Amino acid sequence: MMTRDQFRFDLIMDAGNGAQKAGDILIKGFANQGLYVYIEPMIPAEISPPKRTKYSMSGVTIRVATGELTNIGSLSELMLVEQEILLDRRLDDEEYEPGGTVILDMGDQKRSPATYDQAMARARAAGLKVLPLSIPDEAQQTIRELNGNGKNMVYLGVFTAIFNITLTDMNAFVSQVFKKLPADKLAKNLTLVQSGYDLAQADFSELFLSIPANPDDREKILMDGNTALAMGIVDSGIKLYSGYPITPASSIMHTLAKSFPAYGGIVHQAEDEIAAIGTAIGSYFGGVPAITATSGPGLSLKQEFIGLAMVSEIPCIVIDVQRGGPSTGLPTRTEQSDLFAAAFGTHGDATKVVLSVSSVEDCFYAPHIARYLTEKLRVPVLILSDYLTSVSYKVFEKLNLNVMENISDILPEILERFYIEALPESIEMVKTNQSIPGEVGRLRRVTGLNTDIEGTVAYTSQTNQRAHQVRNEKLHHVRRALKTPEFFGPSEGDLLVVAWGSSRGVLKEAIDTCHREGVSVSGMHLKMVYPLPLMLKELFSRFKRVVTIETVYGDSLKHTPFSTLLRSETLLDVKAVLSNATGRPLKPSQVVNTIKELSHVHNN
Amino acid sequence: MMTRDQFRFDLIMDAGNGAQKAGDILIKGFANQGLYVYIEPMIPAEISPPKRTKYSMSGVTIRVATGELTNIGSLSELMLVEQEILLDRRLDDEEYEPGGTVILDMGDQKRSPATYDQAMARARAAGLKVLPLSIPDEAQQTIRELNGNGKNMVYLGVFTAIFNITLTDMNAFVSQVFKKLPADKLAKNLTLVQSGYDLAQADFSELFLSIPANPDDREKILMDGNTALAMGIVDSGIKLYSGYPITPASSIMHTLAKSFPAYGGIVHQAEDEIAAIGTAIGSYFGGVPAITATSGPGLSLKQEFIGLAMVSEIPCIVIDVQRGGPSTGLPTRTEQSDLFAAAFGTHGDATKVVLSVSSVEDCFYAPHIARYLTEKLRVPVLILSDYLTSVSYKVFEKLNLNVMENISDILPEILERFYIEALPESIEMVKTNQSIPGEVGRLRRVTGLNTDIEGTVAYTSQTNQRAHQVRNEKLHHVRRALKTPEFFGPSEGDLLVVAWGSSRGVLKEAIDTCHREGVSVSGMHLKMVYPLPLMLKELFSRFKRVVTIETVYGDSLKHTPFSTLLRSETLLDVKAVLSNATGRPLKPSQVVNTIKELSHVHNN
Amino acid sequence: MSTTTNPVTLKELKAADPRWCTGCGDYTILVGLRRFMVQRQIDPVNTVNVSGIGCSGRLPHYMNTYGIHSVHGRAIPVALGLALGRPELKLFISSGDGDALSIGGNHLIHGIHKNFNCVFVLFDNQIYGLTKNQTSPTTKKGLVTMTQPQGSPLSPINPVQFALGLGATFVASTAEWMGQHFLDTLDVAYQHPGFSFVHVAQRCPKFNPSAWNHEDSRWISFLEHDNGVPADRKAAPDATVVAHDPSDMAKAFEHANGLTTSFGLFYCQERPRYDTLTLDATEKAVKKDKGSLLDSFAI
Amino acid sequence: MSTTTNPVTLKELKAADPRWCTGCGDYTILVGLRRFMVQRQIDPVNTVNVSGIGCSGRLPHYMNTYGIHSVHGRAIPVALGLALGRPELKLFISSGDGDALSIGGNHLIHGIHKNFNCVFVLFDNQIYGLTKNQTSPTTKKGLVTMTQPQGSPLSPINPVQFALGLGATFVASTAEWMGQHFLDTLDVAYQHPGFSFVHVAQRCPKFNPSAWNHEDSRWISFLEHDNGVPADRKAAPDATVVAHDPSDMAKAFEHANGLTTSFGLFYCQERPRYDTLTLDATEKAVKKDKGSLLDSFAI
Ligand SMILES: Cc1ncc(C[n+]2csc(CCOP(=O)(O)OP(=O)(O)O)c2C)c(N)n1
Ligand SMILES: Cc1ncc(C[n+]2csc(CCOP(=O)(O)OP(=O)(O)O)c2C)c(N)n1
Ligand code: SF4
Ligand code: SF4
Ligand SMILES: [Mg+2]
Ligand SMILES: [Mg+2]
Repeated sequence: MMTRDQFRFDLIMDAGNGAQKAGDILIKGFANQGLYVYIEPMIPAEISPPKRTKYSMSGVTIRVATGELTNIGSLSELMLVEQEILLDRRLDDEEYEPGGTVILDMGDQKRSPATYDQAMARARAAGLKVLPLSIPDEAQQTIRELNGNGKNMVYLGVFTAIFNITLTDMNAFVSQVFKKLPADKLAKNLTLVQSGYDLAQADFSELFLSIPANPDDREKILMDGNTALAMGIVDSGIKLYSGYPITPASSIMHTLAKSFPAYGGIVHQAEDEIAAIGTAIGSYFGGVPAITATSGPGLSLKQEFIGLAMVSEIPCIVIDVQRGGPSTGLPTRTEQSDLFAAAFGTHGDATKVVLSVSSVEDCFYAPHIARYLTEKLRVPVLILSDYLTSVSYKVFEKLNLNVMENISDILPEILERFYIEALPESIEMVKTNQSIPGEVGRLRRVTGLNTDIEGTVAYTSQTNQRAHQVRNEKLHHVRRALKTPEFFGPSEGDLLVVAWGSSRGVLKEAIDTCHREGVSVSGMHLKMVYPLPLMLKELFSRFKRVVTIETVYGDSLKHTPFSTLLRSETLLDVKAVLSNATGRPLKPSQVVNTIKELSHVHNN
Repeated sequence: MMTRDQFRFDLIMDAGNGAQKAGDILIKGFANQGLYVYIEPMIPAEISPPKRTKYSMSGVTIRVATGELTNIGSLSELMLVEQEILLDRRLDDEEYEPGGTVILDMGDQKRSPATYDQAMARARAAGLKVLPLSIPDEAQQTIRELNGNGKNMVYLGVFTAIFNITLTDMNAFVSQVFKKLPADKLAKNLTLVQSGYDLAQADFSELFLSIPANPDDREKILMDGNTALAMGIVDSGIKLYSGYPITPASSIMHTLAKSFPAYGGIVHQAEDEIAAIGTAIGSYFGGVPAITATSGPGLSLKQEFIGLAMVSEIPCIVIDVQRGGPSTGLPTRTEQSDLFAAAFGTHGDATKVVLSVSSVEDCFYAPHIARYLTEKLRVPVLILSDYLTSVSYKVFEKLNLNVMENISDILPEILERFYIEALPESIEMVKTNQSIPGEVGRLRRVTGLNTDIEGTVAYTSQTNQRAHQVRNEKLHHVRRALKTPEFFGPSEGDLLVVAWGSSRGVLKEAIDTCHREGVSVSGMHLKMVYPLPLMLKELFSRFKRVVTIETVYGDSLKHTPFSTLLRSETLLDVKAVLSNATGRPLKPSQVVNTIKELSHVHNN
Repeated sequence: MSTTTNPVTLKELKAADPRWCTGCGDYTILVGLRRFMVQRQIDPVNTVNVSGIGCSGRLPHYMNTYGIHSVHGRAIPVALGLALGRPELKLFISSGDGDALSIGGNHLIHGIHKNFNCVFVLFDNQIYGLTKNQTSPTTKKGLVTMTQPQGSPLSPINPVQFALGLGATFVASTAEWMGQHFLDTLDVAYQHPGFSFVHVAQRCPKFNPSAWNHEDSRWISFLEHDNGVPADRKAAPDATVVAHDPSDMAKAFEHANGLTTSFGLFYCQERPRYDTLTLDATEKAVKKDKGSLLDSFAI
Repeated sequence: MSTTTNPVTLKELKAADPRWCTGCGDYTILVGLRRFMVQRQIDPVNTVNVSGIGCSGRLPHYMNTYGIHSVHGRAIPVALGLALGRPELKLFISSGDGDALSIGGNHLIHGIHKNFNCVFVLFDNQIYGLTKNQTSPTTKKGLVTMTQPQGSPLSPINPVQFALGLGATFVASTAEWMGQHFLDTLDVAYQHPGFSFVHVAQRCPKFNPSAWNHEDSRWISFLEHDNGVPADRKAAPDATVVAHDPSDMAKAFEHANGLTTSFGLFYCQERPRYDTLTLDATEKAVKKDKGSLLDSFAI
C-alpha cells in the first residue's frame, strides 16, 4: 500500500445522480481520521442537463492531505467516472496526472461500445491506466429497487476501501446523513456501500493508499466560502441581509434564509439588485447594520446606490462573488475580474474600500472587518469573493467567534488577519452630525447632492473641494493603517510573485514547492486591494523582478487591473505572468513552472 | 479709448430676468464685427430660485477677442450686476481681475442700503472700481409697462456703447431676436436699449473699448457643445436617439427632438437610463445606428447593458456629459471625474473605447468617430464631454459636413482630428457571423453568455480565453492606430503638461502665454483616453518632468484616474499638479502660475 | 431644537428654506405635511421623510425631521429598509410623477405589493420639473414638452388606476390647493396600516400650468363616504360630490377611469403587510445561542 | 439554411439543442412557437426572438430565427429598439415570471403603456428556475423556497390582473400543456396590432411541480368568445367554459381576480401604438436637406 501525504481524485457522475452527496459523506470519513480535505464541486451550467451528454458532468474533486490545505491542487491522480461520455468530457479539462488511474463504470458499455472504446483509448493515450468497474448483479437489483438511485453509494464503498476507512465508520456516516430515510431504504444504501467496498477489495487493491493523519484534539469544521460568509454575517452583528438571487452569490442568501431568524436577523428578497442595496442603505441609515451580496451583473446595477451611500455617509457593505465575465459570461466559472468595477465603477470620484478574501476562513471574518471599516469611515466597503471560494469547501480548525455587537468589540485577530491596524479614534466626516433617527435634538437630512459640513446642500467651490478631500482622506487613513502584507519566503531576492484574493493558496503552495526544490523566490499576498498599503514600492524594490498571478485576462498590451494599480503605485515594471481567464483557477504546478521559467531567465 | 485683443466680462442678474438673452444678442454684435466670442452661462441650481438671494445668480461670462478662442479665460475685468446680493455672491467665486470694474445697478439700494454699502465696500477692498448705474425714470416707467421686464435691454444698451457697436446694428439684432413680439412691445425694448446706450455714453465712457477685428469671408457659426453633439449625431448618419433626461445631457435630446425628424431621425424618451441604452442596442442589432446620452448617475445605471453590447458584439455609443460628482453631486457644475467609470465601470473584463472632446468642434465630430470605431470593432464607445463643454458656446468657422451614410464615408479629417489612423480592413470578431435580421441564410442569436466562434454558448477554458483575447485585441488595434497626440511646443524639454478632454483650451492658452513670456514648457493633449496610444512612454521620456492638469480630485496619496493610467503605462512619475474638483473649470492663469512654479523649482 | 416632548409646532418643523418656483404647489404640500404633523402631534424625532430626485424630491430638506433624499426613482426600497430595521418610525415618501412612474415604476409595483407601512405621496404635476420640462408618464396627450415638441403622443398613465390595478390596499387622490382635503387625506392615509398611496394633483406654474385648473372646480368630483375623506366644499365650491364606498374595488376602478378628476378615498382594505410578516417570522423563530453558531459544521 | 422562400418547416426552425430539465414546460412552449410559425408561415429571416435571463430566457438559442438573449428583466426595451428601427420585423419576447414581474417590472409597465407591436410571452412557473428555486412574484403563498424556507409570505401577483391594471390592449392566458389553446392564443396575439401580453402557465417539474396541476382540468375555466380563443376541450376535458367578451374590461378584471385559473382571451382593444405614432411623426415631418444642417447657426 502506497503512503502519501496528499492525494487528489475525482468522482464524476451524471448530474442528479448524487456524486456530490457521496463526496460529502466520504470527506466525513477523512476528517474523522484527522485528515484535512479541500473540495471543489463540478456544477453543470444547466439545472438538470440531459443525462449522458457532456453537459451533464457533475461531481467533486477532492484533495486530502496530512496537513492543512489551501487549495485544490493541480491534477487528479484518480478518477472514478460513471460513464464514457463524462470521461471524454473530463479529459478535455486536462486536469489529470499522467500515470494516474481511471476507474470507469462499464454499466453503459452495451449501449455504446464504440464510444466506450474511444474514451478509454483516449485516456490511455493520455497516459492513464483504465480500470473497468462492473457493479455486481445484486447491487444492480438493489439500485433498481431504489428507482435507479444508489450508484453513488457503490462508488462511495469503492473509495472507502481505497482510502482505508473502516466500513463501520462509513456506515455510521451514511446512516447519519440519511437519518430521515426509512429503515429499509437506508439498509439498501448500506448494502450498496458494502458491495462497492467488496468490489474494490477484489479489483482495485493496487490503488489502496494510506495517508497518515496527525490527529489532534482541536475541533474541526467543514464549510464552503459562501456558508462562511453567511455565518460571518451573523457573527458580525449584522441584522439585515437584503439581496436578489444570482449565481454564485445566491447560496449566501439561502443559508441565511434558513438560519438568520434564529439569531434575530432578517433576510429580505428584493425585486432587483438596485432595490436590494437601497433597502440595506435605508436600514443602515436607521442604525441597523445591513449587507447585500451579488455577482457581476448585480454589481453593475448597484453602482448608483453605492455612490449615494458614499456621499450621504451611510455605511454600506456589498459582497461581490465574482464569476466568469464579462456580461452574463460564465456564471459557474471563476474569475478575478471585478476589481476595477468594485473600486472605480461608480461615476464621479466615489471613494470605496475593496477587500478580497483568500480562503473560507477569510469569508467568515470579512463581514466583521467590512462592518468595522464602513462604520468607522462611512464609506462603502466591497468584499470580493469569487466562484472558486464560494463553492470550495474544506476542513479547518474551528474559528473563534466574535459575537460582535458594536464595532468596538472587533477581535484584534480579525484586524490582523486583514493586515490592518485599528483606525484612528476619530475620523473627519463631510458632515459633523451623523445621528440616527430617534436621536433627540440632532435631526438631519442626508442627500446625494454636495453639502457643507452642516449637511446643507451647497454648490460652492470650497465646499465641493472640501467634501472630496475629506472623503479621500478617509481612504488615506486606511492606507496608513495597512500593514506589510503577507510574505512567503525572504523579503528580498530575485523574484517576487504577488497575488490577491483567492489565488493565495495556490501561490503559497507553489512558493513552498519551489523552496523545497531549491528555487529561490518570494510571494506576497494582498487582501486589501483598494486602497493599497503605502510601503509597496519599498517592499517591491528589494526584488529584481516583481510579477503577479491572477485569474483574469491580461496580455503584453493590456495590464491586468491589479497590476495596473501596482504599476501606478510603485512605478516598477510589474507584469502579470499568469493571467488566464479560462474560468478555471490557477494550479500550483502552473505557478511553479512559471516561477522556474522566470528564475531560469534570470539566472542566465 | 483702450484697444485690447481680448476682454472678458460678466453680466449678472437675478434668475429669470433675461441676462442670458441679453448676452445672446450682444454676441451677435461681436460676431457681426468679425470678432470671436466664447460664452459660459451661469445657471442657478434651482429652477427659479427666489429673487434677491445668492441662489438666484444667473448670467453670462463673455470673452471676446480678435482671434479664435478656446476657453473662457481666467478673470473678468468688468461686471455689470443687477443688485448687491449678486455682487456679493459673485465675489465669492474670485473670478475678477483686481483693478477691474463693477457696474452696479443701484435700483434696489433703497430697499437695503446697508447690504449695498457692504457689497460695494467688499468689491473695493478686492481692488475693484465700483461705478453706480441708475436706470432713468422714463426707462423705469417703460419697464413697469413691460410687467417688470426689460432691465436686461438697458444693460444690453450699456454694453453696446462700451464695445462700440452701432445702435443701428444692435437694434437690428434685437428686432430679429424678438421678431414674434408685438410691434409696440418691441419698440419699448428698443427704447430701453437706447436708454442704456445713452447712460453709458454719459457715465461710463472711461470704460469704452476697441477690440480690433480681422474680418474675413469665412462663414462663422455660434454653437454650444451639446448642440454640436446633436448636430453631429444627425451628420454622422445615426438614426435613433434613445435617452432619459438628466442635467447636463438633456439638451442634446431637446435639440434633437426638435430637429431630428426633419432629417428622418427618431428621438425616443425611455422610462429610465437602462431602458434607453437597451433600446439603442436593439436598434443597432437591427442595423440601425443608435446612440444614447446621459450624465454620471445614468452612466452608473447603464453599466450592465454596456457589457451586454460588448459581449454580444452589438455596436453601442454612449455619450456621458460629466457633471460635478459623485452621486447626485453638483448637476450644474463641471468635473472630469467619470473616466474610470467609463473605462472600467462594467463588471468583468469589459473592453471599451473612451474618447473625450476638447471643444465644441470636437462635439460635432465625436459621433462620427464613435460610430466608425463601434461599427469596426463592435465594442462600445463612450464619448466623454462635460458640463463646461456642454453649455459653453462660441463663435467658430463653419464646419465641413460629412453627411455620413456608412462608416466608409468618414472624412479623413475626422480621423485626424482624433489623432487616429484608419483601422485595419478586417478585424477579428469573437463570432464570425455578424449578420443583421433580414439577411437570408445567416440567422443568428446573440447573448451575454460566453460563446465560441460560431456564436454557440460555450463554457470551455479555450473558448473563454479566446473570447477575452479577441476582445482585447480589438482595443490593441485602436492602440496601434493612435497617432502621436497633439503637442503644444517642442517635443522635448524640462516640463510636459498633459491634459485631456475639455482642459485643452486652457492648456493651449497657458502654454502660449508661457512661451510669450519666455518660459520653456510643452503641452500635450489626449482625446482618446482609453486605450492609450503606444508611444507615450517614449514621448514622455524626452522630458525631465511630466505632469497633468485636470478638473478632478487628486492629492499626494491619490493619483487622479488619468495620471494613474499614464503612470501604469509609462512607469514615469506623472503627477497631477492641478487637480481641483471645485466644480469650476481650470483657469489659464492658474496653469501659467503652476508652470512657472514648476519651472522655477526645476531651474533651481 | 426638537425634543420628544409634545407639542410639535409648525415652526419647529421648518428646516432649510425651500427653493421652489413662486406659485409651486410643492410649497402647499410642504406646509400641508407640517400642518398634518402638528395636528396629529407626530414626533419629528421618529419621523423620516424619504424621497427620490425631482422638485418633489427636495421636500425632506425642508422638513425638520430625519430625511433621506436618495436617488431618482428609488425612495421606496430605501424606506423599506427603515421599515424593516426600525419599525417604530413614521415613514413619509415624497415622489414625483416621473420619479414614481417612469424610472421608479418597478419599486412602486413592489412597494404596493409588499404593502409595508408608509405614506407614499405622489406629487403629480404631469411633467418633469427639476430637469426642465420633459414628458412624464402622466403628461396629457398633446402637451408640448422639450422631449416631445410635436406633443406627447400617448394617453397618460392614470396613477390612481395604476395603483388600484397593482392591488394597492389604500388609494386616495387629493389636490394640494384643497387644503382641508389634503389634510384629511393624509390623515386617513396615515392611519391605514400598510402602503398608503396618495396621489396629489400638484401645480407647476413654471412648466405645466395647464395641468390642473385650480381656479375652477366644476371639473372636480369628490368621492365621499363615512370611512373616506369628506368633500372639501370650501376649496372646491362647484365640485360634484359622489358617494363612494372605499371597500368597493370595482367602483373604485370606474371612478379612476381616464383623466384624474375624482378626489377622495378610492379604495381601502387591510391586508397582511410584508414588514410585519417578516418581523413576526424572525420574532417567532426558535432562538439559538450565537455561541453555538458553528457547531453544526463540526466534523 | 433558411431562405425567404416559403414554406417554413419545423425542422428549419431548430437551432441549438435545448437543455432544459426533463418534463420542463419550456420544451412545449418552444415546440408550440415553432408550430405556430409554421402554421402562419412566418419568415424566420424577419423574426427576432428577444429574451431576458432565466430558463425561459434560453428560448432564442433554440429557435432558428434571429435572436437576442439580453440581460435579466430587460428584453422589452431591446425589442422596442427593433420595433422603432426595423418596424417590418416580427418580434417575440420570452420572459419569466421573475424576469418580467420582479426585476423587469418597470419595462413591462412601459412596454404595455407604449403598446408597441410584439408578442410578449410570460413563462409563468411561479418560481425562479435558472437560479434554483427562489420565490418569484407569482409564487403561491406558503410555498417553501430557498429564499423563503418558512414559506412565501405574500399573496402572489396575478399577472393577468397586473397587465389589465396597467391598461394592456391585449391580455390572454394559456397553458403550455394545452397544445391547441396555446397555438390559438399565439395566433390572436400575433394578429393584434400592439403589445400582446400572453400569460403561459408553465410547468417546472424540477422546483415547483405543485404550481400547475396539468393532470387534472377541473380547476380550469376557459373564457370563450367568437373574437377570442376557443376552449381546448381535448387538452382540458373537465374544464368549465365561460362566455367572455374580450372587449369587456370590467368582466375581464373579475375573471382575473385571485389565482390564475381562467384561460383564454381576457381583453383585446386596439389603441394607438407608440411605435407607429413615433415613426409617423418622423415620416410626416417636413424634410430638410442635410447639407443645410448648420445654416441656422450661422452668425
Ligand atoms: C438616474 C437619474 N436619472 C435622471 C436624473 C435627472 N432627473 C432628476 S429629477 C428627474 C425627473 C423629475 O420629474 P418628476 O419625478 O416628475 O419630479 P418633479 O421635478 O416634477 O417634482 C430627472 C429625470 C437623475 N437625477 N438621476
Ligand atoms: C442582473 C441579474 N440579476 C440576477 C440574475 C440571476 N438570475 C438569472 S435568471 C433569474 C430569475 C429566473 O426566474 P424567472 O424569470 O422566473 O425565469 P425561469 O428561470 O423561471 O424561467 C435570476 C435571478 C442575472 N442573471 N442578472
Ligand atoms: S419647476 Fe414646477 S414643480 Fe419644480 S419648483 Fe418650479 S413650479 Fe415647482
Ligand atoms: S428548472 Fe424548471 S423551468 Fe428551469 S429547465 Fe428545469 S424544469 Fe424547466
Ligand atoms: Mg413631476
Ligand atoms: Mg420562473
